[in-house]
This record gives sequence, structure tokens and C-alpha cells, in this order.
Amino acid sequence: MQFIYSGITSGSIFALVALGFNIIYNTTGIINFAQGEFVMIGGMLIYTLLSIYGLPFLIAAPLALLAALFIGALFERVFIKSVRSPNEIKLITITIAASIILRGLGMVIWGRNSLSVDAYIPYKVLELPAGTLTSNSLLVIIVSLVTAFSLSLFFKRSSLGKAFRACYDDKIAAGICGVDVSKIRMLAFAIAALLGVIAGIVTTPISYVTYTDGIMTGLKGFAAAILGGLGSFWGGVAGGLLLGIFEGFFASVLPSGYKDAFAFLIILAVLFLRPKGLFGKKKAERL
Amino acid sequence: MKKLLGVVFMIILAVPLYAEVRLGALFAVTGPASFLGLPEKQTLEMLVEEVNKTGGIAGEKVKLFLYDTKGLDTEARKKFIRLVKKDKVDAVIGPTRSGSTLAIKELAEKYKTPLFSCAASKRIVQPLNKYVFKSPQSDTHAVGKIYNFLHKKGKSKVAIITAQNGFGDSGRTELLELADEYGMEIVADEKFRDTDKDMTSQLTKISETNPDAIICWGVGPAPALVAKNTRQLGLDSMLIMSHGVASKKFIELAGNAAEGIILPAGRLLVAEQLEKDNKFREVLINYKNAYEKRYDSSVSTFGGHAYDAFMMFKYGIEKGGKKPAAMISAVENMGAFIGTAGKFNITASDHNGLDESAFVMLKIHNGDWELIN
Amino acid sequence: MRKINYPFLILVLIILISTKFLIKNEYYLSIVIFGMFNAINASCFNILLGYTGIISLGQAAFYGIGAYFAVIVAASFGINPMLAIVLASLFSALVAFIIGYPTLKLHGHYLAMATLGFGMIIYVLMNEMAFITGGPSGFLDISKFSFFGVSIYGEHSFYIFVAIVFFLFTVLFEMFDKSYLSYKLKFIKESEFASKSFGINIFKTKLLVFSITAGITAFNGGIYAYYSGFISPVSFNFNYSIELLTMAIVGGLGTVPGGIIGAAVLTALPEFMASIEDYEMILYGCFLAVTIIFLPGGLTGLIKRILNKNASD
Amino acid sequence: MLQIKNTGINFGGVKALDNVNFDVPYGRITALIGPNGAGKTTLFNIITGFLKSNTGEIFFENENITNVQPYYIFAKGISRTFQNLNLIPELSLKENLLLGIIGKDNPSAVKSILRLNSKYWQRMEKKIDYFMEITGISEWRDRKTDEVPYGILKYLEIARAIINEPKILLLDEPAAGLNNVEKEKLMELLKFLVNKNMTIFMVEHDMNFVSNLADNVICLNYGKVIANGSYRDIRNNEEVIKAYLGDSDA
Repeated sequence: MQFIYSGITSGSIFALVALGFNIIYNTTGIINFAQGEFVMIGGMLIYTLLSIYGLPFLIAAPLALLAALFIGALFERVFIKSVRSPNEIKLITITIAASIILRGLGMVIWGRNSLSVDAYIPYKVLELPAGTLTSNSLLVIIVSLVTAFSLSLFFKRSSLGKAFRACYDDKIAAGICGVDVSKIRMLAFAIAALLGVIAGIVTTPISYVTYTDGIMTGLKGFAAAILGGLGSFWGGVAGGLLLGIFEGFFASVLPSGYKDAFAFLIILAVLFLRPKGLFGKKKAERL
Repeated sequence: MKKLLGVVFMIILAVPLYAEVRLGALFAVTGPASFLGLPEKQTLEMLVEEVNKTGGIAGEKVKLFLYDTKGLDTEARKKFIRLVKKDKVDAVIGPTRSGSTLAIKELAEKYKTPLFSCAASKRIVQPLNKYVFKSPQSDTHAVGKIYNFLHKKGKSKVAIITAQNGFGDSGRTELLELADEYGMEIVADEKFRDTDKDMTSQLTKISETNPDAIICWGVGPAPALVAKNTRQLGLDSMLIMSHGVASKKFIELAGNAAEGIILPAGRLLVAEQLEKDNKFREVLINYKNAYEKRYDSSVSTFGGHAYDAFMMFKYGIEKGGKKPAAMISAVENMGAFIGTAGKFNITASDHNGLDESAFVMLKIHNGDWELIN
Repeated sequence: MRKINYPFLILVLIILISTKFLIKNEYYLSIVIFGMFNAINASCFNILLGYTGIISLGQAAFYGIGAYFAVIVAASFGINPMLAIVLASLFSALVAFIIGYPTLKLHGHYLAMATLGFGMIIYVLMNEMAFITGGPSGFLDISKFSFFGVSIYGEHSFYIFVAIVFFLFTVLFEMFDKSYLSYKLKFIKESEFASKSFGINIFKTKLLVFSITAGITAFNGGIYAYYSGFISPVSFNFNYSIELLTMAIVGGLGTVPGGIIGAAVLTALPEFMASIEDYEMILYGCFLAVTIIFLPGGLTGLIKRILNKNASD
Repeated sequence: MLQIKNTGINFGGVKALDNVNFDVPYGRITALIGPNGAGKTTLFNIITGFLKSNTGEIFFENENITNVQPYYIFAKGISRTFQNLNLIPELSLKENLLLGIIGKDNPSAVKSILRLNSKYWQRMEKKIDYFMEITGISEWRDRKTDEVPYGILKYLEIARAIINEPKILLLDEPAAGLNNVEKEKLMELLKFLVNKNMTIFMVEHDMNFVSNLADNVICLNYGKVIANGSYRDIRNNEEVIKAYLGDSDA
């Protein structure tokens, strides 16, 4: 049973990263390979604000989130918008280039060691049926779910959120109806960066942050988004949680060295049976 | 005019006369192993600077050529050839990782260039390659030290959890191989990846086997997570780590969970706790103080490996000169010398020269290292 | 059936031969050798992505399969290395066929994920099947390489061997580029829908291309293993697949020189920057970004434009 | 020749095509008209095997070809064009034309790479020349597709569809985007083809174009056939007028 608790903890982080992927995918049609780097930067930012500048958490966290919005928007303007004659594959590659730059900056600015911050809430081990969960893990789960819910409200209720969905349905039509598609794109990156930074903030006290972290985090988030079905909001959340639980499950029943192989095997199996992921919708192809 | 030409001529002639010792170095300064490679690099740069300040080795200045292997075999291979063929170095210190060293082991012989590796695997010196030395202790010795310790405590049920990288793999091999010899029973054999963020699944499996001790073999932040998760699950088995975590950084990361962890390590970490007349004390404290003053960060045993490797190299040049064969035979006949990792006794058949005594058992207590006698 | 671009092939040949005679330093030779390995792999990647529209992020796995299979078979059964490499190549093509069968029905990002997942699984197997692969510590027991009785050892003789292999593959790629097959692939890439309605069996064609490029990549991997004398899983992880992607894009997708130029530049670049250390990663990333942003057709596109401009002047 | 029987398809509960019945007679030009979203292209896609119908059957020369693979339908002699052209910009017109034939002949890839089947290619060159001649695009032979006017690309696409000498040609809005001169030329080309015993079935919006060409017109609205007859009959059909007026209201 322990694997379910740990699976949900790591899974809720994958879910946040997967949401970041989905938001960008829905507005631009590309996969942002730098999404994992946003998580890394989130951890680094909160470390800097808390441990170096000694700010209290209630000031540091909003500052980090603000910075995230700024970084995301800047990211879009510098890397995505400037590409000449863009196509899908070029945009994906530019995000790879960007992820290398961000990783390099992370190393130069914050060094090579893993960094850690003190827990935001008192450490407590919660005894649950056939397993345990720490108070910090619980915080991760709660924050992730709250973030996901408020984001879904934003998309459903606010007019800006509706503009996002219009962009997803049909970019050209949205443009004609007065939606500023370019602005929406920039905002999509800002929100994706925000999600990454939230993930970075909540995980750093538990599992530290290192400048190389982004690669694996990004990969897992991508896997989660695909598993759930690209572009599907709750699919991303479900994909993240499932991936986390799979990993925990395989680590606890198989020789643990093979756990990643099995997690990916499951993803392959899902793709073969459902080529658009578990909750992915088939978008009508234009012929 | 003639005079001027003469001077110019003299200068041109003088350049080759003004000889220098060319030292190559390969460290994993970036990439996943960079927290090992960086202190090695810093240590070496510091030592070269010091030596040059005091007139160099055997009257010649040392010129350092240092490249980043990024922790990759192919990179190590390319950069080694670069050092040998382009920079024409007399010897090479490094690489950081065992895999990278093994990738260039044969090349060292081919290009007749002495290599002083900073990686631990015993496969680096076994089978013996005339040109390859290594300064860190072998995993065999660390494992022997741990098993001895457990044996003395009367414990025999051991669970192991090892990293899926060269370091963890090498440790795991030794742990499994030596278990019988020391009467240990391996009740669980789990693994984790350096990038894993949660080890509770593996540890739950371990806890079901109810071991006397859990031995974790890894480097970097992952072992700190193992420590944290062990505490979270409330496992009361003794937690033993490898020398791979012998840096202050580990205690910082693991926080309270580090309390009570036992590990074998070189004496560097407990230099101050050694008795005044201990033969290691002076060497260790000098290195430690110099490093910490210069880089404003706490010393780690990894940097010490570069220190020891440099000492071998320095001795080789002083006594043997730049000719590879002579340098090697000088190092082979170096006799006992005190390094940061322990007392070396390099011979023609043993290019590491350390034994189990290089390790002491430490316990983490109140956020600091404590010597176990 | 376009005409074969003989000036290009002759230029490649001249560069290869003059490299042999001009470069004596083994360091530079080794860089060129690595460049050629990368160039063949990147060209295969280019055929997949640039011609057929298959994004395969598992190419490193085929490279690794080739390397491991060749040395393991040679070590266990004592067969000739060259034969082992050919077997490895066939084996890898077979693996690609089996994997491709379900995978190539996927498209776009889903295909990327599936191939990436396949790469991860192979990577885990290389690490975990230590009883045959040597695990994370690597595989050391690699015999000396010989080709029909000629022993090949060291940078100089390997340069000749790899250069010949590289040139032959380049000729093959060029002939492929000018054959109807490349049109067919480009048609598939442009519109699967349209090509289907013109009677092209897309799935069969894709599967064939995927298997053959996997075979070539593995062949290349086998030679790499013998050249380097030591292999370990880190050389074949996900990062290498991404490197191939960037090489193909920087060089220029859908062109034969693309993979070669991309590989040459991105292999040489880090060597120039080796002494910059900490900033190397950032500069490398910036170089990539600038190329992608400002050069729509990659470096090949840039060269073509310059040549055309000169021709019209 | 081509018979559509009771064909129907649903998209998520919406009946895109509902019990469609009609015949396309041999050697004539049949036009399928109807307002946007009436299901014209959907029907094309069902005929050519890209969509699976939920009900009904399709017969071609008395053979049931319902829901078989596209390449089989192509092999039977049904060829089509597209609303967006699906040409390859980096290839010349000649090479694009080649794409129409290789799916049928399937020349050996190995021979082609090793350049061993030059006789075949010589024959193909002649064929390409002939079809470029009749579609009137010979002068653009070696230009790339981004260097020629849109009208030429339309002709090229038709040439690509007929180079494999199909029995029936399905055209998806052939006149769209053409100017009047180009339309005239296209009409002549189609008449020429029909004289050569080809059957043509097209989706077209341009009523003038349809009236000049079509022997038979079928009008589709909301997935149903609402009229079937000569252009003159259709023009006076009340339901058709209503459908088009309703469309222009929106």
C-alpha cells in the first residue's frame, strides 16, 4: 500500500508538469521540452529567496510566483515568437535549445550541488493504513490538486480562460473573433512556468533541487501528459497520478532496477491500445 | 639592429629551455557527477598554484590543462587524446567516474601516458595496467570495513539498496561477493536511480525482510532521500551508507534523518578529532584549511582524491622525471606516503596501495561526523 | 530520378582524403572519427524525420543495441568482429521491425513518446542485464578489430576504415535522395492522407525505412564499440537521441548534407569551447537557438542560399 | 458505375450523412452540390476508404467496395483530388506528377536507388510529358511548386490524379480559387477527359461551372440527398433553393 501514497505524492508533481505541457500544447501545438527546467528554476528561486535573502515564506513564495510569470512570458517572447517560418519540429527544437540554456544558467548561478530548504510546515509522519505519509508530502498533494482545480475554474469561468479554449479549438477563428492569439500564447507560457515553479517550490523541501533535475522531471511530465492524452486537462492530472502509482507499484513488486522500464512499458501498451492516450480526444483532421 | 636581432634570437632559443611540466586533468565538471568533479578540479587548481608559487616541481613550473568530461565516456576518450596529442601532457589526473577511466585505460597504455585516476572501481587497477594508478580507496575495502563492523556487532541480516550507476553497481557487486566471506546474509537487493525522488516503495519491501542493517550505496542527493524515507517509514534497522556520501553536503540535505547514520570514510572528515600525534593529522588539516579558506565551502573526500593523485604525480616527476617509464617506476617505488585517503603503499603490482585501514567508521551525530572506535 | 550530385560526393571524398594526409595529430583525427559516427546517425535520423516525418527519439537505443550486440556476440562465440557487426545490424533491424509494428501507427508527439519510451527501456536493460552487458560499469572485453585479416587499431587505421564506411553510406544516402523512394517518403510526410489515396502503403513503407535506418545505426554502433574499446550505457541514453535531433535540424532537415554538416559543426563546436568550461553549456544552447531562429533551412539552407546568390551575381 | 446505397455516418451523435442513395453513371460528369457542411467531402472520404460508414454499401463496377482500404480503392481505378492540394513544395512539378504513378506501379526501391530500372523511368518520362501536355502545364515542367501560379497547381493535381489512368476521377472543388480564364481551360480539360471515356464525379460550389459541365447534379443538405437530376431540374427545385437561401441567411 505504501506505493500508493508515494505514488500519489510524486504523481501529483508529474500532474502539475503535465498540465504545463498541456496548456502550451493547446495554444501552440508544441511540446515544451523546457517544462522540467521551470520546475528546477522554481526550486532554485525559493532557495535563493528563503536561504540567501532570508525572506519569510509568505513573501518569498508570491515573489517566486511573480518571477515565474515573468520568466514564462519572457521565454515565449525570446525563444518562441522570434522563430522565423515556424513549424512544429522547429519550435520543439527551440525549446530543447532553451532548456540547455536554462540548465547552463542554473549551473552557473546556483552551482552544482543539490540545494535544500527547510520544510514550510512542521514535519510529521502520518500513519495511514499499511503505510505512512509525511506532512510535507500531503502538502504537495493538496497544493497540486488545489492548483489544478483553480486552473480548471479559470479556464471554464473567466473570459481570459475562454479565450484560451477558443485558441485551442481553432486558432484562426479565435483570431478573427478578436482574441489576441499572440498574447494568449505568451500567457500560456507564463502559466506553464507558474505551474513549474509551484511544483519546484513544494518539492524542494522533500527532494531537493539540482540544476540537472529538469531533464527527468520534464520527461516524466511529458510521459504523464501523453498517458492521459495530450491536451486533455484532467487527462494530464490522471496521467500524472497513474504514472506515479505505476512507478511505486513496480518498485515495490519487481526487482526495483527494472521499475522505469516497466513504467514505460505500460505507457507503450496504453498507446498501442489507445493511440490518443487514456482521455485524449481525436481532433478532427482537416484534409 | 644586430643586437636586437640577437636578443630576439636568444628569446626564441630560450623558450624551449624554459621547460615546464605539462599536467593534464579530466574531471566531470558538469553533468550528474559534477558535484564530485568540481572539488577535484578546485583542489587541483589550488595545488598547481601553490606548487608554482614555490618554484614548481623540480624547478619547472606546472602548466595545467583541464577539461570537462561531462561524465561521459566518449567525452573522456576525446579529451584524453586531446591532452596527449594536442597539449602533449606528461601525465593525466582523473577522470572522476570509473566508467570514464575504464574507457581510457587502454589508451593510457597505447599513448604511454601515466594516468592517476580519481575513480574508485577496482577494475581500474585490476587487471593491472602499467600506466594507470588510482588514488581513491577501493569499494572492496569499504565493504570489508562495513562487514567487519557488523560482524563485531553481531549482526548478519543485511538489506542493500544501491544506485543504478557505476558507483552503486561496483559497490553492489562487492557487497554481494564478500557477503559469504564475512558470514552476512543479503535479505533484500534493491536499486534506485539518481533521479528518483521517492524511495519508500523499495524501502517498504526492505522493511518486510526485517534486516539488521540497511546498506545504501550511492552518491549525490539520492542517498539523502533514502535516509529521509527510512526515517519516515520508521525503520529501526541500522542505516549504513557508503563513503560516497562523505561530505558535509550530505548532512545538510538529509537533515535530521542523517542522525545515527554510519559510514566508512577517509580520515579527512574527522581530521580535528584525530589524536594530536596521529600521523594523518597534519596532512589532512593542512589540506582542509587551505581548501576551505580558498573556496569558502567545506572540504569533501572527493577533492582529496585529486590531492592524493597530484602527490603521486609530483613525486613521480621529482624522482623520475618526465619520461613515462621513469615516472612510473618512481611512483611504484615511492614507499609509504600519507595522503588524504589513507596510507598509500604503491608497488609495481598494486597501483592503488591502500587497504582497509584507509577507512575509519564514522557516525553522524548532531550534524557532524564522529569517529567510532 | 534526379541527377546525382557528383560535385557534393567528390567534395566529401576530397575532404576525407585530404584529412588523411593533412591531419597527423591523432586528437584531430579522433574528433573527425566521432564526427563521422555522428554524421551517419544524424543522417539516419534525418531520413526518418526530414524525409518520412517519423520522429524517433529512440535512435540512441539502436546505436547501443548495435554496439552491445556486436561485442557480446563476438566475445561469447568468438566470431569475427565484422561478422558480429553485420549480425548486430540485422538484429537491430529486426528489433526495429518488431517495435515499429505497433509504434509506427502512432503520430506526432505520441510517436515521439513511444520511441522515447523504447529508448528508456533499452537503456534500463543495458544497465540491469549486467550478466551480459556488464551493467552501468561498462563492457570491457572487446576484442581487437580486423577486417578480412587486416588488423585495424588506433586512430590512423580506424580513420581510414570509418571514412570508407562513411563515404559509402553518404553515396547510398545521396542515391536514395535522388531516387523515387525519397519522393515517396516526402509524399508520406507531406500528407499521409493524399499518399494513401494514391495507393501508397504508408505503413509498410514506414516500417521498412524505420528498420533499415535502425540497421544502419546499429552497424555504425558496432564499429563505434570496436573503435572505442569500451562501452557503457551512458553513451546511449536519451540525451544522445536529442543530440541527433539537434544535429539534423541545425544541419537542415530533408537534405543529405544536412545530417553531415550538422554533425560536423556540433561535434567540433564543443571542442573549440572546451576551455570556456562553465559557460560552454549556455553558449552551446545559444548557438542552437540562433541557428533555429535565424536559419530556416538550417546550415545547408544557408550554404545553398549563398551558392545561389553567387551563381546569380 | 459507382453506386451509393443507403450510406450513412455519425459523428458523435450527429448524422453527417443519412441514407444517401444515388448512382454515378459511366462516361458522364456528375456534380455533387450543397451548402457548407452538407457532407460532400465526407462522402468523398467514405468512397475513397478514409472514413468508415456506419450504414449502407458502396459498389464500384458491381463490386462491393464498402469500407475497404484506400490503396485497394485506388488500385480499382478510383482517383481523387483534394481541397488543399497536398503537393510537395521542394519537388518540381514533374516529380510531383510522378507521385501519382508510383503507388500503382510500385517500382522496386532497391533498383531505383541503384538506378537499375532506367527503362521504366524513360517510359515514365514519356507518360509525364503526355499528361503535362494535355493538362497544359508542360512549360512549368521543372519548376518547383512554390514558383508557379495557383491555377497551374490545380491542373498539376488533376494531372497527378489521372496519370495512373483511373476509371473514375473524384474532384474536390476543382474550380475553387481559379479565375475565369483558368476555369474555361479546366472545363475544356474535363470535357476532353470525358471524351476519352473517363467518368468524373465532382464536388463543386461554382454553379456556373456546374451548369456548363455536369450531365447530372445531386444536391446534398444536412447529410441527405434532396434532389437528383439535370442541372435544369435542380435549379427549379424548391428544396434546393431553400437550402441555399437558408445557407446565405446564416
